[in-house]
Amino acid sequence: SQGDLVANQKARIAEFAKQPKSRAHVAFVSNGVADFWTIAKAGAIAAGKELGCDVTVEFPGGGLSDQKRMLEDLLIRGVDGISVSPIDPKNQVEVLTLIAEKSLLITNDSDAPAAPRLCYIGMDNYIAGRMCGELARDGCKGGEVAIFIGRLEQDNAKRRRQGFIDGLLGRSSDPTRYDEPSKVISESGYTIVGTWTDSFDRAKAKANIEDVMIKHPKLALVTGLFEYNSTLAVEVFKQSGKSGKILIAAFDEGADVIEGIRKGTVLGTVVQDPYGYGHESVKMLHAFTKGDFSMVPSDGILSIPARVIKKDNVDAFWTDLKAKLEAGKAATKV
Amino acid sequence: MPAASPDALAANTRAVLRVRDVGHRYDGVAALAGITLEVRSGEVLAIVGENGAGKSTLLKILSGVLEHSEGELETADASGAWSACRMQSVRDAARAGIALVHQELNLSENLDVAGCIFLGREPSRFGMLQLAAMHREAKHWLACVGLAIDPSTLCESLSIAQRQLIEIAKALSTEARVLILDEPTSSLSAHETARLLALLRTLRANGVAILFVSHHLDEVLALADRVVVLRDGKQTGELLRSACDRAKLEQLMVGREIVAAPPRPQRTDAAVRLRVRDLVSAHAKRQPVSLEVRAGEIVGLAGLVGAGRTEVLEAIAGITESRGYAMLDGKLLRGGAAHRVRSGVALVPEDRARNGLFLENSLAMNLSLAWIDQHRAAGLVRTSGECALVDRMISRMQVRPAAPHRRVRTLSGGNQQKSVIGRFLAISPKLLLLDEPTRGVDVGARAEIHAQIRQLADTGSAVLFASSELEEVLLLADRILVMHEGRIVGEFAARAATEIAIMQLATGGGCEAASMERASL
Amino acid sequence: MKKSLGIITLFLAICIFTSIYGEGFLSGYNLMNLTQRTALFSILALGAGVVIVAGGIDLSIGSVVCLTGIMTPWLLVEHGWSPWSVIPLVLTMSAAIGLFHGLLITRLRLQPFLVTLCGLLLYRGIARWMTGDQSQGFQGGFEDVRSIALGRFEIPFLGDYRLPATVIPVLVIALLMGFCFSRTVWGRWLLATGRNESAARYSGVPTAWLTTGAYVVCSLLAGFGGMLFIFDTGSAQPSDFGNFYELYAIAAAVLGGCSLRGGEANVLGILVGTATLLVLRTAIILLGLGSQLEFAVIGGVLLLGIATDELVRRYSARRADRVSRVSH
Amino acid sequence: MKKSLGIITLFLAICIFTSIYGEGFLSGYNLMNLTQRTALFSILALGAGVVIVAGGIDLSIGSVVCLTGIMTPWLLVEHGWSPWSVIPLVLTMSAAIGLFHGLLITRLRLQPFLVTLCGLLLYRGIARWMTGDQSQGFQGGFEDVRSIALGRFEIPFLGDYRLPATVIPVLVIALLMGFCFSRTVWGRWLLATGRNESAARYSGVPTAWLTTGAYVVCSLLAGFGGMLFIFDTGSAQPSDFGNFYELYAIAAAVLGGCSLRGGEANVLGILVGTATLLVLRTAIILLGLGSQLEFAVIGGVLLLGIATDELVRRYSARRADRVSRVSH
Ligand SMILES: Nc1ncnc2c1ncn2[C@@H]1O[C@H](COP(=O)(O)OP(=O)(O)OP(=O)(O)O)[C@@H](O)[C@H]1O
Ligand SMILES: Nc1ncnc2c1ncn2[C@@H]1O[C@H](COP(=O)(O)OP(=O)(O)OP(=O)(O)O)[C@@H](O)[C@H]1O
Ligand SMILES: [Mg+2]
Ligand SMILES: [Mg+2]
Repeated sequence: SQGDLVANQKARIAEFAKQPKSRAHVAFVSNGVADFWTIAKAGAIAAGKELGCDVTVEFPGGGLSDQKRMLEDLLIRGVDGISVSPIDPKNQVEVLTLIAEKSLLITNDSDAPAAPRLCYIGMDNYIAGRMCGELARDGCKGGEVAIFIGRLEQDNAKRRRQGFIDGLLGRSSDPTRYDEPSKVISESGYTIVGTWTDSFDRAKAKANIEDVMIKHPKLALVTGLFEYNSTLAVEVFKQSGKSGKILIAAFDEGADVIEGIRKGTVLGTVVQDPYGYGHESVKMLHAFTKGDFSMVPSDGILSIPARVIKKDNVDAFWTDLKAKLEAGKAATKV
Repeated sequence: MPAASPDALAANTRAVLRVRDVGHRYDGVAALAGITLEVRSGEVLAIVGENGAGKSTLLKILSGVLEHSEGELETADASGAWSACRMQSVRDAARAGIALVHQELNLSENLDVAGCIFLGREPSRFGMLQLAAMHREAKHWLACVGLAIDPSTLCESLSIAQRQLIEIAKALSTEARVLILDEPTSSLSAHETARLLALLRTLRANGVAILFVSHHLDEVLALADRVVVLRDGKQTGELLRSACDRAKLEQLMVGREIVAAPPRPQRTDAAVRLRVRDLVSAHAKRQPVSLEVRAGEIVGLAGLVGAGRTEVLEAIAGITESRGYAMLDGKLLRGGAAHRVRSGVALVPEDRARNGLFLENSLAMNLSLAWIDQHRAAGLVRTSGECALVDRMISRMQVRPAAPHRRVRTLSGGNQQKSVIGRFLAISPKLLLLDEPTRGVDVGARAEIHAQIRQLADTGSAVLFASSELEEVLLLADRILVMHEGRIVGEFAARAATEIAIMQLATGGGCEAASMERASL
Repeated sequence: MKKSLGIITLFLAICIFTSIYGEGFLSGYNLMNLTQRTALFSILALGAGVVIVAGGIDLSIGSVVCLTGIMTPWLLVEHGWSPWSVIPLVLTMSAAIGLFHGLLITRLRLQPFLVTLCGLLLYRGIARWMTGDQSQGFQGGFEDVRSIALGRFEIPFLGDYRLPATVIPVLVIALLMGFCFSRTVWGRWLLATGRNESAARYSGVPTAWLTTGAYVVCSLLAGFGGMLFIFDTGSAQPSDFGNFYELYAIAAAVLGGCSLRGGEANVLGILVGTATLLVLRTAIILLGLGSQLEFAVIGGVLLLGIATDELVRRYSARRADRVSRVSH
Repeated sequence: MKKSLGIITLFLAICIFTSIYGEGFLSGYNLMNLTQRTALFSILALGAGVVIVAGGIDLSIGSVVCLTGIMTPWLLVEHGWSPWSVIPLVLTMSAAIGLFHGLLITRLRLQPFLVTLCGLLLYRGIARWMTGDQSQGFQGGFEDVRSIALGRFEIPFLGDYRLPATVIPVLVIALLMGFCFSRTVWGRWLLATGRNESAARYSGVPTAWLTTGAYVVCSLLAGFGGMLFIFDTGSAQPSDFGNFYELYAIAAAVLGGCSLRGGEANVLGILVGTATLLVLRTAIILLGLGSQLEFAVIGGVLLLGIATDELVRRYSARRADRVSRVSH
C-alpha cells in the first residue's frame, strides 16, 4: 500500500498540472532546534520568496512526540506539501503515511525509505561521517580518539558515528555495521576510547570533554559530531592549553571551529548544506503544486553532498554562508 | 441506662481503665513517671497540675497518640474482666472505647463540619459515604454542644471557639466509654462552658467515664468526683471532691497559695493613647466600633464566642484591612501589621499554633523575634543582648523547662502560650493587644502574667485584651467593655462590674438568664 | 463547577480565539487530535492530582512514562513477549514504583520532592541503560494492541470527527476519581490527610497507607499513560520520551484547582487544565506563530490567565461584600 | 556543621571511591574542573536555597540562566554593546524578573509553583524568539570579560591545580548569606517567614517584602550564574541552555538540608550538596561507566545516600535514648 500511496500522491500532482495552485503553502519541519536548522530555514524562506509561495518552518523542541504533534497540526492547516526530517524513520511510518494521505511528503536530512515519501533531499550521514573519519585519518596517524555527540538515538547520529569510525579505521564501506558505544575499539593504530553523549546540555558536554581528558591523558584526537560538540572541544582545549596538541576533526560550521581551522588547531570540518535542504525542499514542493515532478531523480534521492572545509577553502565558504544567512534573516523580517 | 441520682452514683461506678506505673520519656527525658490510677465509669476524674506537669502526656498515652515507654495499661471489658492492652494508635484506643479532645486544635479544615466530626468513622456502606445520615447525626451532636451552624459549613471559616466545640462534638459522637478532655474550656466563654459542664454531667449519669483537665479550678471543683494532682510528671495527690477546696488544690499544684493582686488605682486623668472610631473589619459585615484606651489603662473586652472581639483587635493591629480609623497618641495607624508593630502596637494572637508560634524553632528564637528588630544595630542582631533577653524573658514568664534551645513544639501548651506573650512583652509596646492571653496557663503562672501586664501598664502603655473568662476580665481590667454581635453594648468600671451584669449585656438577654447560668456552674 | 470557572473561561477564550484567527481549528480532524492528546495527558495529570491532593508531589511521572513507554515495545519487539504478559508486567512495575516511593516517604519520612527527583533520574537512567540508548518502536507491527490508543469510534453526524478510544479509560478514571473524592470514605480520608496529616492521624485515619496509595495510583496512571503514549506515537527515544511531562501534569492539576498545599481536589478542573495546555500548543501552530514562540506564548497566556482569574475572583468577592452590606 | 554531616559523608564517600577506582580523580586539572563547575552551579543552588528557605520554590532558574546566558553574547557580539552596559543591564533584568515573581506571589497570592512554571516557559521562549533559535557565542572574542569565569589563580605547591576565579564570588555570596541568616535581622525574618508566614506577620515581620526579596535574590543569582555559565562555555543554544538546571539547583539545596517546607537554611550544606551532584557526574566518566548510566547512577546513589542518612540518624537517636535511660 506504500506504493499505492506514492502513486496516489503522484496522481494528485498530475491533477495540479491541469489546475495549478495559485499560491502554494508548504512546510518544512526539522528534527530539533539547532543552528543547522536556522540555516535551513533561511534557505526555505529564501526559496519561498523567490517562488512566491507561503512557507511555514517548524522546529520541534521536544523529540518524537513533539514532532508528531506538529505534523498533525500542520495537516490541519491544510499545507500542500511537507518536507520533514524524521527523528526515528523506522518507527514513524504511520505519521509519515498520514502526511502522504493528506498532503505531499518529502524527507530531508534523514531518509525514511519505508515511508511513502516522494523524494529524499540530503546526504548520506554515513558518507559524511566517513568524510570526517578520513579527515581525521589524514591529520592524525594513530593514537587515542574520543567521540562526542549530543545523543545517539537519532538515526543520522548513529550513521554519522559509524561512518566516522569506519573512515578513521580505514574499513570497507558498510552502513549497517554497528559498534557498541561503550566498547573500546583498537584497530590499525587507532584506539577509539569511547563515545560520550550529553542530551544537548552544553555544560555537561563541556564537562564530558574535560573529564575524558583526565581519564585518557594520551588523547591524540577528538571529534565532535554535532556542531556544539566541536565548538566546545575548541573551547576546552583553548582553556586548558591543549590547542594544537589534541587534534579536532569537526562537524558543521560553528564560528569557533571556523576560527580554529584558520588558526590550524582544527584539522577541518565536514559541512552539510542545510541551506540547500531548505531551499530545494521548498522548490520541489512548490514544483509539485504546479504539477511538475521533474525535480525528483529516478532513484528518489536528491543528493546534496557534504563538503570538507579545510584551511584552503575556509574563507570562501564562510563569506558565502554569512551572505546567505543575512539574506534569510532579511526575508524572515519582511 | 437510666439516669442515676447522686447517691446511687457510687454504686453505679465501676473501674474501666487502669493505669499502673506508667511513665513516658521524650528523647530520653522523663516527662511522666510512676502514674497509677483508675478510671471509673459514671465518674469525672479531674487531672490538675502546673504547666508542663505532664497532664497532656498522660492523656495522650491513654488515647493512643503516644505509646508509653514504662508501665502498663489495662482495660475492663463489659463483663468486668481485665486485660492488659497496648495502645499503639488512635484506632486501638477507639476500639477500646476511648476518645480524646486534644489540647491543641486538630481539624482537617478543608472538610465541612460534618466531615470533621466523623473523620475516620464516617457512616458508610462498602466504603460509600452516607452523607444524609452523616449530616443528620452531625446536627444532633452540634446541638448537644450548643453550636447552631449548618453541618455543611467549611471548618476553615469558623472561629477558634467554634472549632473547639466541634472537637468536643467529635469526641462525643464516638459515644466512647471513656471520654478524655484536655482543657476543653480554655477558649470557651462562660456560656458555652456552663453548657459543656451540664452535658458532661449527663454523660456521667449515663455511665461514661470522664477524664477532665482544666486550669480553671472552679470548673474542676464544680464537676469532678475525684481529683488527681500532677507535679513534675509525678502524682502528688489523689483527692475525693469532698476532701478538696481551691486553696488545697493550689497548694498541691503550685506548692504555695496564690494571693490576689491588690486592685490598681483607676486612671481617668491620663492622656488617651488609643482612639478607635467607627472601625469595621473589611472581611466581616459588622457594625462600626469605637473605643478609647488611656495610657496606663488596662481595658478588657468581654463577650460570648463570636461576639467580634478578635475582629476588633485584629483590625487595630493591622492584621485585617478595615475601614474607619485607629489612632495611637494622636497619630493615625496605617499600613499592615509589620508597620504597626514598629509604631508600637503588638497583638498576642488567639490561635497560638497558627498565628503565634514557630513550632519547629527554638524557644529563644520565638522569644526574641520581635525584639531583635527593635534593638538591631545596622541590621545586625545584637547576639549578646539577645541571649540576655531570652534568659530574662524565660524567668519573667516562668517558661518551663528553662531551656532556650528547645523546640517550642516540645513545650507543654501553657508554656507555649507564655512564650508567645513573652515575645511581645519583650518589646514593651505602647499599645498591647491580647486575645485570650492566658489560654491554657496554670493558676500560678496566670497571676504572674497578670502582674507582668500590670507592670507594663504602669510604665504608661495602654493594654486592651479580650478574654472569654469573666473571672480574668474582672481580675485584670481597669475598665470593661462588653461586646455583643459585633457591637460594644456596655461599659463598666472594674469596681462596679459584676459577672451577672456583664453576662446580661453579653448575651443581649435578661438578667435571669445570665444568673441562672452562673448558678448552674 | 464554580471552582473551575476561571480555567473553563480561559479554555473557552483560547478555543474561540483560535477558531476565529487560526486555520481549521474546528475541523473534525483537529478536534479528534485534541481529544486524543488531552486524553493521554489527562491520565498523567489525574495521577499527579491524586498525589497533590495527598499533600505530596511526584516529579518522576515523566520518567515512569519513559520507562514504561520504552519497555513496552522493547519487550514486545526486541524480546518477542506476548502482549498478555507485557501489559500486566509493565503496569505492575509502575505500581511497584509508586509503592516504593510511598514507603520511602511514609516509613523513612524522606521528602517527596527528593525521593521522586531521584526517581526522575533513576527510571530514565534505567530505560537508557536497558536499551543502550536505542530508540524503541513497534516497527509497524502490533496493530491490534496499539488500537487501545489508536482505535476510533465513528460518531454519526459529526463529520470526520471520530472519538478516540483513549477517551474511555480517561472518563472511567476521572468519574471514579470524582466519585471517590466526593462520595467514598477513602476520598475523604485522602483529602483530610492532604490538608492536615496529624489531625487525620489523630482521627484514626491510616494516613501512611493513604499517602502510599496516592503514590501507587499516580505511578500506576503514569505507567498506563506511558503505555498509551507509546501506542500512540509508535516509537520513543529513552533520552527524551516523557521529558518534562511531570511539569505538564502538575501544571495541569494545579491550574485545574488543586493547591499544592494539599487537600483540594477538582477532577473536572484537572481535565480542563490539561486541555487548556494542549489547545494552547496547537493554537500556536494553527495561528502560524512559529515554534520559537511556543514557550513564550504558553507561559505568557497561562500567567495572564491565572492572574486574571485571581483578580476577577477578588473583584467579585468585594462586590458581593458590598451588595450584602447594602442589603443589610 | 552537624546538620550537614550526612551530605558531607556522602560527598567524601563518593570522592574516596572515585579516587581509588577511577583514573585521575585527584589530578590538579580534575580538581580544578570540579571546583569550577561546583562554583557555577552553587550560585544557582544558593539562589534556590534562599527561595526555599522563604517557603517558596523557583522553577524558572534554568530559564533565567538561558535568557541571561543568551542575551550576554547576543548584546555583546550581535549588537556590539560594551560589556559595561551589558553586564549591569542583564543583572538588572534578572532582578526585575525576580521582583515580578515576588509581586505576583505576594500581592496577587498566586501559587509560586505556577508563577515560576510560567516563567520557565516564558523566559526560554523569549530567548528563543529574540535570537530566532540561533545559538549565540563569543566567537573567540571578549577574553577580558570572560576571564571573570575563566580566570585562574596560581597556587604554590599545588601542582597543576589553579584556583578558578569564579570561586571568589561564590565564597563571597555564601559567606554573606551565612552571615545574613545567622546574624542579621533580615535573615532571621526570612527564616521566620518560611516557617510560619502568618506568625511572622503577627510579630511585625514585613513578610511580603521578604518573600519578594527572596525571589529577587534567587533570580539575580540565576542571572549572574547564567552569565558565568556562558562565559565559561563560550556559546549556547536557546532551546537547551540551562534545561533542568532548576531541578539540579533545588536538588542541591534540598540535599544540603533546606527543607521544602521552608525555614531551614544551611549554606555549607548547599555547597556540599552541589559538589556531590557534580562529583557524581564526573565519577561516572572517570569510572568508565558510560553516559547511558549517568542518570541511573546519580538517582540511585542519591536515593541510597538520603535513605542511609535518615536511617543512621534514627539509629543514633535511638541509641542516645537507650544510653540516657541506662545512665538514669
Ligand atoms: N514532643 C515533646 N518532646 C519533648 N518533650 C515534650 C514533648 N511534649 C511535651 N514535652 C515535655 O513534657 C512535659 C510535660 O508536658 P505536657 O504537655 O504533658 O504538660 P501539661 O501538663 O499538659 O502542661 P499544660 O498545662 O501547659 O498543657 C513538659 O516538660 C514538656 O516540655
Ligand atoms: N478567619 C475567619 N474567616 C471567616 N469568618 C471568621 C473567621 N474568624 C472568625 N470568623 C467569624 O467571625 C465571627 C466573629 O469571630 P471573632 O473571632 O471575631 O469573635 P470573638 O468575639 O473573638 O469570639 P471568639 O474568639 O470567642 O470566638 C464569628 O462568628 C466567626 O464565625
Ligand atoms: Mg497540656
Ligand atoms: Mg476571639
